[in-house]
Amino acid sequence: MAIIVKKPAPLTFWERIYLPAILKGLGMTMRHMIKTLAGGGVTIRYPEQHKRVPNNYRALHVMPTWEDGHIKCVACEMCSTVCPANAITVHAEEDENPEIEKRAAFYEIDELRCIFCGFCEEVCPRDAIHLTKNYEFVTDNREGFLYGMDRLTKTGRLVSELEAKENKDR
Amino acid sequence: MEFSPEAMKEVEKLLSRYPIKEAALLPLLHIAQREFGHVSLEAEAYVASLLDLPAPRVHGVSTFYTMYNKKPVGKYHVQVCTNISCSLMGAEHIVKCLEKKLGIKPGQTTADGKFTLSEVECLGSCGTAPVMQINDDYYEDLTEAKIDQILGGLK
Amino acid sequence: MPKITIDGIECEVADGLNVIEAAKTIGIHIPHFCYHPALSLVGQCRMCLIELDPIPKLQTACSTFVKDGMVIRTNTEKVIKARKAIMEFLLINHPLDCPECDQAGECDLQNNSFEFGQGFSRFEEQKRTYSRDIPVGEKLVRIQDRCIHCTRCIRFFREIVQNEVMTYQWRGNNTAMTPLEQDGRRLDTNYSGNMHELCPCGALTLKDFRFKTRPWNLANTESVCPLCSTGCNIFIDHKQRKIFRIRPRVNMDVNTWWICDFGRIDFGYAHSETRIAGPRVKGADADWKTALDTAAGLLKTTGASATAILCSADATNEEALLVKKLAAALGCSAASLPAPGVDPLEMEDHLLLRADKAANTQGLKALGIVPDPALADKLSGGAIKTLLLINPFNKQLAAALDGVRDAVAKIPNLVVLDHNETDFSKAAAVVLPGAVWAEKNGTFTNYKGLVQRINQAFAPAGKARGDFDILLALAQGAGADIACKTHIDAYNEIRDDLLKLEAQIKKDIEALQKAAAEAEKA
Amino acid sequence: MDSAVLATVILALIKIALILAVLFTGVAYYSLAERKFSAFMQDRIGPNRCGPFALLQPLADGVKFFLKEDVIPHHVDKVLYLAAPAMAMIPAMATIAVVPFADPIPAPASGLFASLGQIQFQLADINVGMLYIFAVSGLAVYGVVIAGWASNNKYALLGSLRASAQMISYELTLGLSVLGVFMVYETLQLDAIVAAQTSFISFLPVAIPKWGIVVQPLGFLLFLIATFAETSRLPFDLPEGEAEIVAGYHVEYGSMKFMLFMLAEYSHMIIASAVITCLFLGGWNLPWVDMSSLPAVQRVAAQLAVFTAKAGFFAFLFIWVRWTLPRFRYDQLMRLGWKVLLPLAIANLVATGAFYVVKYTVGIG
Repeated sequence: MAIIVKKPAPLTFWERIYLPAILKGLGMTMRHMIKTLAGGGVTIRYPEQHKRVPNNYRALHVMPTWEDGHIKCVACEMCSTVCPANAITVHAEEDENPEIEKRAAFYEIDELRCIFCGFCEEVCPRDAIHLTKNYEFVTDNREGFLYGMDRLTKTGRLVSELEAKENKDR
Repeated sequence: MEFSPEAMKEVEKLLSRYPIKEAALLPLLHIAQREFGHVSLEAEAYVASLLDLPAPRVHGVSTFYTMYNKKPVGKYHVQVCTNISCSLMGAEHIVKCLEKKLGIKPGQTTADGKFTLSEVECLGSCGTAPVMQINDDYYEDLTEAKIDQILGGLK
Repeated sequence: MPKITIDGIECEVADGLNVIEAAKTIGIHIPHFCYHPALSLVGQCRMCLIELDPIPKLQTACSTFVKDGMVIRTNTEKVIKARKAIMEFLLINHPLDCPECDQAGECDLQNNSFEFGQGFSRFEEQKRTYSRDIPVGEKLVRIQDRCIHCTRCIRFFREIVQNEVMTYQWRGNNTAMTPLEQDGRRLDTNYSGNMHELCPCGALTLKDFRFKTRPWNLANTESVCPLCSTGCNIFIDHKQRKIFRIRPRVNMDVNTWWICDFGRIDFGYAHSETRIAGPRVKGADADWKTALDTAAGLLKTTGASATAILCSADATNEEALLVKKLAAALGCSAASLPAPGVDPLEMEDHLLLRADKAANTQGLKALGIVPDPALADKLSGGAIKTLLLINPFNKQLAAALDGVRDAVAKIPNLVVLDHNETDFSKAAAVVLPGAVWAEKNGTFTNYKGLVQRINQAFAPAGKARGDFDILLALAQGAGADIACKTHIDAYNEIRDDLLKLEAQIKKDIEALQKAAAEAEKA
Repeated sequence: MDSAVLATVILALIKIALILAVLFTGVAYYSLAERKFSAFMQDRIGPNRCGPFALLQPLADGVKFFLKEDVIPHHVDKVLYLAAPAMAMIPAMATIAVVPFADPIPAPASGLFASLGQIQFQLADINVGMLYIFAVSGLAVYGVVIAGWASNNKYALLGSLRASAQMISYELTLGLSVLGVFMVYETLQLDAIVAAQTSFISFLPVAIPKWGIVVQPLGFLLFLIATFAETSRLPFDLPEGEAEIVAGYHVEYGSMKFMLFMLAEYSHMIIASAVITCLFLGGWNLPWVDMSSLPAVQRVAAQLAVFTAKAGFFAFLFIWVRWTLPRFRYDQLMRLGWKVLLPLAIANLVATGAFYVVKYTVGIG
């Protein structure tokens, strides 16, 4: 059975001289220009303005601490177990406080490996890790993306700054 | 730490009554409590040696039963029932009165070593609640006035 | 052989089994906490409740023994409801701190609460708690809050260790398992470590393993303990080429459910700082080719009468075969040295530990590598100019060499094959870094002739190589024509010898037992 | 020296200085405008960092180009490589010489320029103005071709080959399409053409200005399309073709040399806009508006404004078309040039000629 290739319909005269189509195209670009000039542009002035990210946006992690500064993490290794990117390394140690018993001696997230799936946050039984909306943490070296406990406990500050900025932009 | 000769006689009588020595554990602990005032860890070990038992097993038994005093008690061990019937009939008030009179909380012993106050479970005399037991004697249908009278008689 | 019906499945099971074991034979798991096949029955956790026709009330499976015609149901609504009720009671006081708990991941309570627990608690009062500094010995960590009062620990100490030291304390809600160290009873027996597996919740965990890693991160390699001639079956739990713990592997012929704490904890030498870093020739680092060539050359220099091979009984049967072939090629003798006064059958305690602190004395014997009492004299007399010393780190060989330590160190052509540094390796002309047992494949023959396989858990550390490969290279360097290139070939070659030995030992042991029985009668 | 000659020379120098200053500034801001309008057409904002409305952006660009390292790749033909940007730039600048911007004003009554009689807003009023433009702008292709050759790079060479073929093809249409205009206005001088467009079409009842776009609509269209091709603007930017030949002939150029190419391209566009304005849109005049009665300075200012507005529209058209139409394929380009535009241009020429034959024989208008 022969395969019949459907040929496009021959162009009409007006289509063949292109000019109406060109004018139509010019009209479209002009429409966009006028719309943008009237304030309908989609870009934002990034460093000054911030995009409003959705509430479930997932970016840099934070490890919340108790009021006394003690880390909430008990090093149960659920996050490192569930992590599909193997980005989390945890080592546990004995806490001086017998009520807490176990805490993380070493906790590190390789943000370059992280795929920001949020599983660690979901699996954490102690609410000891969250993904913030802070997506501004680029550096120029790989080590800079290794977030240990000392840095992870402090990224929370950046979150509030970011949210303040967002509120200002609104 | 050793039993008196009379107690030893009793022990021998008890041991002869059972096919295995372990069966005599409860009565022996009672004897120990009578002899030494309370069942200390040493007393447990002594009883264990009499029965050829490991001391931990004796410890398990003696701590299980509340009638064995694990700590020294005063001359008069005042045990107030605070179980349901007695509580309904005002046992808590009785305990308060005793606390006030003796100046101690339940579980404590007076400074002169005379009285120990305890809250205990059912003493099996619900018909005459509230009830307390001082050493081996029951005092029933207690009121505040009766307590004064009873304690006064003991001093 | 009673015929019973479990959940509608008719089956025939062995006599004298209880329902838990009977159900296990047809693959039905009945959850339980207090029951353990090695321990006496107490039937107190109530988790194993089952329906038994025609009894109206639920029965405990652990204390119900099979009878012909029994009809058992383990998955009815009534049973499930009962299990859920039991779990709810057990979880009233259990802290549910699985994130912190070392047992998480291999915890009966956790597993059963996944199946029968509920996601919330109706218990609104304060949970009872205990102080955390309750003494429990050097090897264990005890969190009494987590205890579910199964009394396995009490029964283990009473019945298996025969050293009753744990007991209940108080009653009802306040019940606590407590050790009472009196009259010379100590918690730190050589078997306390077994609590780690025995405890069905996280109340007793191993201090040595505490917080090291999570059990689900570990790979489990089946192996055999090398620390004495009992040859307990073990799991090597390891991660990233590092042993994290040793667990017993059930083998009713050898170690039943237990291992001793030496075997459990003494694996540090596999990762110690004294592991020999790489091959050395005359104290200087060398590459493997140089070292092996030099060693093979040295072994041939002084002639058969002045050459000897001394091998510890930690070598596998396959390595022993190569040792024998190497000796044949060199024309010299291969021997082990007798540890002073060690009888391979002698026990050091009533349970598992044996006086013979080498894994494969019997295997070496089967291959003809036997203690040579004359060798010590030859060594001290200076008759031996060339010595291949295999694994002098082994305690037993080290003890046997104690008297001739200086003489051996002075041997000019001393070749040492070992995994950890010793005085001998420091004095040796050539040092060949070998593997520890977790790093090699092979078989050990235990005290009663049982040949047991050890599996390689991970590759030898650093530049070390498997002893089998090293010996193979040495033997080939010495001119031997060796057909068996792998440990499996080697095993096939010696299988008959080993089996013969096993039969022989069995006969010997029976004879000994008979003699002992007769002596007792007389 | 004769004072008239001196005055002419000085005036020419002043004009050169002024025109170049305006041209360069225009080019600079034209590039900014292109970026801005591109952004707007794509719903973006565009440059907004340098100064208010990014007005300092051209300056920043210039500074950047000046400060960039002047790299000469080792594999290039050095002499030609260095000459090519200049060869692209010089014709672009030279073309502006004959473009008029406004009516002449009378010279000051006294002083140096009195002898000149009037001051023209045009650098060189030569009687072959349009021919000059064709001639000089035709040279611009040399810069491109030589750049491509000298770069010793296959992409650059492909770009320059495309450029030369494209320019030759479209120059024909460019020249032929404008012949009709010359026929109508009967001159080659741009200022004369502009002046001729102030009148109205004689034979029609309503007053319709005699603009080139009215009398030569097809010629205008062809000229416009050919202009796009000549300036290598989209949809005819095959010499650059970022997507397939990575910027084409100037791929090996950086810093100031690259800037010269850019300057040339944008100068071309500005001059083309000016030329189209002169030829087809009545130059600086507005129909029905008589600016000649105004005082000289105001009149010039008004005319310059009108001229700038008209040219500016075409300059904007360049940008506008760029973001509307996609690039032609090479064969499409050639087919369009040779098989469509050229026959149309010839037809237009013949039709115009026929019209005048009829007009003069029959005597319409």
